[in-house]
Amino acid sequence: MADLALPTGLSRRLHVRSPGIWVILALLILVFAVTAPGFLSQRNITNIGQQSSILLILALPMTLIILTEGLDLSMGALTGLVSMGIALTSSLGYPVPVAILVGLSIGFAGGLFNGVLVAKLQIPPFVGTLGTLGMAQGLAVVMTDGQSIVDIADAIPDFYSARVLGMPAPVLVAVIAYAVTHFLLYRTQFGVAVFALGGNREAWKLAGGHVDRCLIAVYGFAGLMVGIAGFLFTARMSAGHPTASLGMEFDALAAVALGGTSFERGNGWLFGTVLGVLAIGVLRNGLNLLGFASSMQVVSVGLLVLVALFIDGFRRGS
Amino acid sequence: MNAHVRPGDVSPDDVAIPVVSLKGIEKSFPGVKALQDVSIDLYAGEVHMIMGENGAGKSTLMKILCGAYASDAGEFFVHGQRETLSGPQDARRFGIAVIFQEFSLVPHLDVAQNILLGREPRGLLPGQIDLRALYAEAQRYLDMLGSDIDARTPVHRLRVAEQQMVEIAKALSQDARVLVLDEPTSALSDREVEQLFRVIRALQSEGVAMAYISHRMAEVFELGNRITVIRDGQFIGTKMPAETSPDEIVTMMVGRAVDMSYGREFCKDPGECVIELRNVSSTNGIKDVSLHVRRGEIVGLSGLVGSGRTEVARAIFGADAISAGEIRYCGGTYRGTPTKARDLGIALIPENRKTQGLALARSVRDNMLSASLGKTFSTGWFSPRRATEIARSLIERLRVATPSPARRAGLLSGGNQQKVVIGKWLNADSDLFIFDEPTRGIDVGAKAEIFTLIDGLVKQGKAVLMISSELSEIINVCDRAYVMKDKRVVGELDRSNLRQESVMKLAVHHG
Amino acid sequence: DGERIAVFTKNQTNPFFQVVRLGADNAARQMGATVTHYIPTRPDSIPEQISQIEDVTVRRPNAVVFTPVDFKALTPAIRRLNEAGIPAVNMTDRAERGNFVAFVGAADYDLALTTARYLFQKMGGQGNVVALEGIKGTLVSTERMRGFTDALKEFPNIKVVATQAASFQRLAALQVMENLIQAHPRIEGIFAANDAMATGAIEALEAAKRQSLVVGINGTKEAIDAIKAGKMLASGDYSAFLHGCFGMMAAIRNLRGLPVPREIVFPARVVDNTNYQSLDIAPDQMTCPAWDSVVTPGRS
Amino acid sequence: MRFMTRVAAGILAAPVILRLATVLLLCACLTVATPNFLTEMNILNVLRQTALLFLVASGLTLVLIGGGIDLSVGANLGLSACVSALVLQATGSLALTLAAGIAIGTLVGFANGLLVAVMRIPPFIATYGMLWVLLGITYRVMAGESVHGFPASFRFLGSGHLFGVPVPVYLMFLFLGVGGLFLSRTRWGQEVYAMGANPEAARLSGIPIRSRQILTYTLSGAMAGLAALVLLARVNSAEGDIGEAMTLPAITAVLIGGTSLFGGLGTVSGTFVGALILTLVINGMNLLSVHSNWQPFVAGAIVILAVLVDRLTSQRQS
Ligand SMILES: Nc1ncnc2c1ncn2[C@@H]1O[C@H](COP(=O)(O)OP(=O)(O)OP(=O)(O)O)[C@@H](O)[C@H]1O
Ligand SMILES: Nc1ncnc2c1ncn2[C@@H]1O[C@H](COP(=O)(O)OP(=O)(O)OP(=O)(O)O)[C@@H](O)[C@H]1O
Ligand SMILES: [Mg+2]
Ligand SMILES: [Mg+2]
Repeated sequence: MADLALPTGLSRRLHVRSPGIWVILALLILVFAVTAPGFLSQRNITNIGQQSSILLILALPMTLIILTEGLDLSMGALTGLVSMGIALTSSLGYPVPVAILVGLSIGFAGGLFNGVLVAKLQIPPFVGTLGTLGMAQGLAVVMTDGQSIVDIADAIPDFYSARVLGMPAPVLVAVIAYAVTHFLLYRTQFGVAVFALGGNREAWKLAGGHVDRCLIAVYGFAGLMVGIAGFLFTARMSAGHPTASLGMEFDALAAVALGGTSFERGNGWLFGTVLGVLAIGVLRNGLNLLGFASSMQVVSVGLLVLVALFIDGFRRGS
Repeated sequence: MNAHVRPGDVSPDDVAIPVVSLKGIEKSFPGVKALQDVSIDLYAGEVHMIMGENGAGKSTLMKILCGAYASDAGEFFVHGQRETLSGPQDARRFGIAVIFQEFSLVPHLDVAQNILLGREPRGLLPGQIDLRALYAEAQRYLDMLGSDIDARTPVHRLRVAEQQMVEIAKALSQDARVLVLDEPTSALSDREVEQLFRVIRALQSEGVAMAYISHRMAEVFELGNRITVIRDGQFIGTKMPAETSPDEIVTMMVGRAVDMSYGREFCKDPGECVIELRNVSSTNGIKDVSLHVRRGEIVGLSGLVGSGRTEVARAIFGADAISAGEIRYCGGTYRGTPTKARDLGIALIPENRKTQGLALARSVRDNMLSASLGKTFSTGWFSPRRATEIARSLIERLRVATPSPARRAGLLSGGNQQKVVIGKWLNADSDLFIFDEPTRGIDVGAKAEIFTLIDGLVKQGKAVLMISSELSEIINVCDRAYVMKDKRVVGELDRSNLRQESVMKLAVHHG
Repeated sequence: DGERIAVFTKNQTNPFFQVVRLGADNAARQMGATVTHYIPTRPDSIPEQISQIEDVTVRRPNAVVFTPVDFKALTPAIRRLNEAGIPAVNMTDRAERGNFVAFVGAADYDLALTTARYLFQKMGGQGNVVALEGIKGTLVSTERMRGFTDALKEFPNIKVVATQAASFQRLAALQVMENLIQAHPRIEGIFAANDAMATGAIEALEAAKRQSLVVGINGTKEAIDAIKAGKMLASGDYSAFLHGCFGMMAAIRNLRGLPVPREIVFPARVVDNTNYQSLDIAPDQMTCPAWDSVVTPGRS
Repeated sequence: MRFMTRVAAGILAAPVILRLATVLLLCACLTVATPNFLTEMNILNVLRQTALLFLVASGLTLVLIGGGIDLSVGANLGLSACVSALVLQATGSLALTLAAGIAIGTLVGFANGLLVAVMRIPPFIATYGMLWVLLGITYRVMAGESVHGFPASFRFLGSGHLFGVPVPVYLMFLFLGVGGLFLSRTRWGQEVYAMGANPEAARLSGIPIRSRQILTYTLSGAMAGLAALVLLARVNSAEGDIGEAMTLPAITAVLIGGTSLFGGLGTVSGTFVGALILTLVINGMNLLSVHSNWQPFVAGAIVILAVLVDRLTSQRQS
């Protein structure tokens, strides 16, 4: 807690926790810098940043949800629904801010729905969000019979390649998303609630905390972030697509796990998630630059996850 | 507060108005009538002891007082004013704070955040926490307790005793007018107990009303201004310490007289050596430990909390790996896993029954059989009927208060849960029993039963190693004892010099 | 030595694209170029293919042969490619926008129209049909279903009793058909938007001991075997191998300054038990035909 | 009289009975809604489709009861199917094919067990990593090709009939019995429950939890291998993505069947009913010609409803 405020806190977090991901990330960068031509070029670094931004925006709230001993399997499907909502609104001629608002609302509504399932109806998160996954995917497909929507305002795709403050706009959005999430998790009562919900829910209740309200807030926050991710996703494809984002929740989960957040007892580390996302991004990018056989790329994603967690597990064990 | 009430001077017919009172409280859980028409008053400046057997309903009553449970019937008064109590928030509003029997700490938050959980000082932005104020304030309460814990340490890194201190600081920080302590000393060693008592006395002189649940008779008489006894969910009576005796209290609790001296015939000639540790160090931190236990004797393992007694037990049982030295079991070298230890006939009754002893979601029957499945069903076929029969006979033998063997273990009271863990190992028919704090949170009646049981075990020629933080138990029960300090064995005492002073001298001052 | 060509296909699971890749490899070998294949790790993943294109613009191959996983959503990625000045040939699935040296492929609509027409004729112009759609929203599925629908208009006595999606998959088609067989006692014809679904449907029919005329599209090995065995009526030949061959040749010829037409579209052809022989060879035994034998100068 | 009411209450309270009631209700609705539902053919049909799902899900039930999860069952099934297809094609030997399928499945399951039990990687992540490793290997092995056209002797396993009943249905009932007996009537089953309910307590009771964990994953892998053979024999063709669509339905079936994600609770018969419900829903939608766009939505809603009903009824009980 109060990590970045305190040098000792900072060092404790950086060195003691989950060194696995640091090792892996450093190794990956080193190997690719030597073997892959153009890996360290500015253009390529921009690529990695842009490619990782959407995943990070999903992985951040996923970290919070996992800290509450929850899970959100619906993120990918909801991103698709948001993307369709934004594209449809825009294609109907409404201005871009309206489209964004629609997207955020859809994401938020989906998140709240998850929150209600988990908190009020007490359905285990895995099952509840699995249900939401199906429903969101179904709705997104029904909207246009599975077609993507392309006639959207140019401003949306332009945002993806725009640069603000010398940074690609999606990267900037991701950085802001991190800052906000970090603040929420480590500096507010909301963050205390997140840790307490996973660490000792009973204690939180006895301290007069609202379990339901907090859970709904966490999932609702995730929904908002899905709204943002959905917008970036639409911008990236210049189109609304109902199913292209399916499965992204698992990438987000992998990133969170890579970053050293445990699935139990509210034990986690937000910055680790950033590292996890980067590791996945760097790996895929580097292998592409090397022209690695695709089937081996598939294997390597799995190995990355296994090795990083093995290193951490090994450390924990000894 | 009430100027005419001095600490310790309260009597029921005093003119003073109780700070809080509960009247005619009823509470049922499915299948159990936990409380029936129980009333209790708490006056400013008094320490009101609540006593009763395991499962008598003490914790339930206190949970109702602090709003964690809603009562089925009954009334609640604050300063004579009738109020409703619909949740923990209400209780806080009335200045009621609790130190729970089970810890209510969040492992990955730090000490300060735990102390002020839910009441963090606000910063400028909505929901923001003023970290500076948070740490300053938390530190204040830690200082008050005379504790040297760093407010920034994550709670999961603290030792049990330290966690208990945080728990107490947390209650203190609520500036409560009523403080409920549910077995606060069961995880503390004598030194920390002393510290806690100092705090309690200070609070008492400030006029805080306290309800204090304990199974330790000594502290009941040391601290208590009044003693209320509950049996089977019913109010039995309230006594002033000066007017009663431990024996009377026990009779009230149990409904019959119980011999509390734990007097037993000490073992004169123990049999062959069952277990022997030679210069054992473990990955978990014990250093160069040598000890042995022979058939027919109860060997105590004493020391302060954190001295490494649990680690010795775990090393013997194979739960932690050994990094140096040798363990000999029945004459042969052995180094193993819990499975191997069990198969060789070693039993470990662990110190934390909820996390290490029981599967709380499973039935009493299933828990009781979990250590002896292979032995009981050697063909591999499991017979539910046979299992139920065995469980029933164990329930009877240990007098476990449960409506049926099918009841979920998590629904039993703490003491009865402990009996289930013991039952599980009785059925495994072991040769060496290691009891780690077997009487933690257990009522006097059950305690006597457990010691009778342990005595019965050694009479059958079994060997017992018993860890206890209650010196009186070590002294009254054991044939021999080792004392540990800083993860090492610092001394061995036999019956002739097994006395309070000699143990304390070794445990605290040695080296 | 030789040009470095990056080939993008949609997935590593559909045999169709494997044949396409073999065609591309074969052509590249003949012309002395080296090939790197880019295939999304998750089948048909749009974001992954976008990333792969972005990464390829860093690696800068001499040319790209490109099958978009989605005909619309890859537009910005194609723009990146164009901006980087890497010439690209569009293969198999037509991308909606973007500058390409050429398009090489077949017309899904024509193929479906011809194949469906063939089916309806063999049914004698009357009876019940079931249509099995592919993955919703893909251009391939949409175009093929459009072809099917248009063919239907020519046969007023043919009745569509069910249209179900089976996502181009065999098991899905099998289970959908098993269920549909229960609901519909008479099914004279089955139109599947690809061969995998057609063979799945055949399994269901055989298990239920029912008879129907089944057509699929693609002309894969599996369909040819079924046609040979008399279980399947016909398949629309999608000329996968030729896509690969000519996509690659077009890219290399363009780099070498040789003329390349803007469009190379293989004619729609239905394969049945009279003409399957030309396709009845293992794909790795096939060789690309000469450029001029297929592409006549001046054709566009 | 009192005895009778108690028996009746006991039966009604049994979770499996409740779920069976759901099945009957579903069937009643379908019977009314479509004349084709209650035909012998269709019932066998539903059972055959259930069988495949059940075979995968039954093994998974063990893993979940033991407190784990296996996200790699689908990929395992895919690899087993592909390898045995290649073996069959290459050797034509039925015995070798069967051995290959079961052996691959079992080996992969064993590897999962090692990752979880020995390398101490959290199961969710370990099996997710394994999923990618398996997919990569499958893609490599298949090299984008398909293998099809198997001899009738092999296809008997998937599409054959005995006394008019499909062979997979026999397998389903066989393993329904075997699985049920294993869990409730053997000491190993009891140990799996104990391990799932509290691994630390189980370990300190002398239950060798590492080997029990390995056992559950291995059995689950073996079932996936068996299911792979049945699937292969049924669809008569193998491609790289053959197992892809199996994982989530299998997990869903287990969860609808009342097995807890947190371990220690669940039955194989529950899983059977869960698989039946899922299959009935899809079958019903096909029979009613529900547009396939709506199928994910309906499936999602069913998942939520099933678990909700389950939770409400089990709450009334306690
Ligand atoms: N949440 C619950 N659900 C069902 N039964 C409960 C619950 N909590 C307590 N009980 C039952 O209520 C009775 C009283 O339990 P309680 O915890 O108040 O006992 P206690 O006096 O505190 O015992 P101990 O000294 O062992 O802590 C016991 O029979 C217990 O099994
Ligand atoms: N600093 C620590 N961080 C994490 N765990 C600890 C720490 N200190 C002790 N523990 C563990 O917490 C458990 C209980 O600690 P406790 O304070 O009772 O120590 P102990 O050595 O077991 O003492 P005792 O002599 O009372 O058995 C033990 O299993 C111990 O390994
Ligand atoms: Mg209690
Ligand atoms: Mg201890």
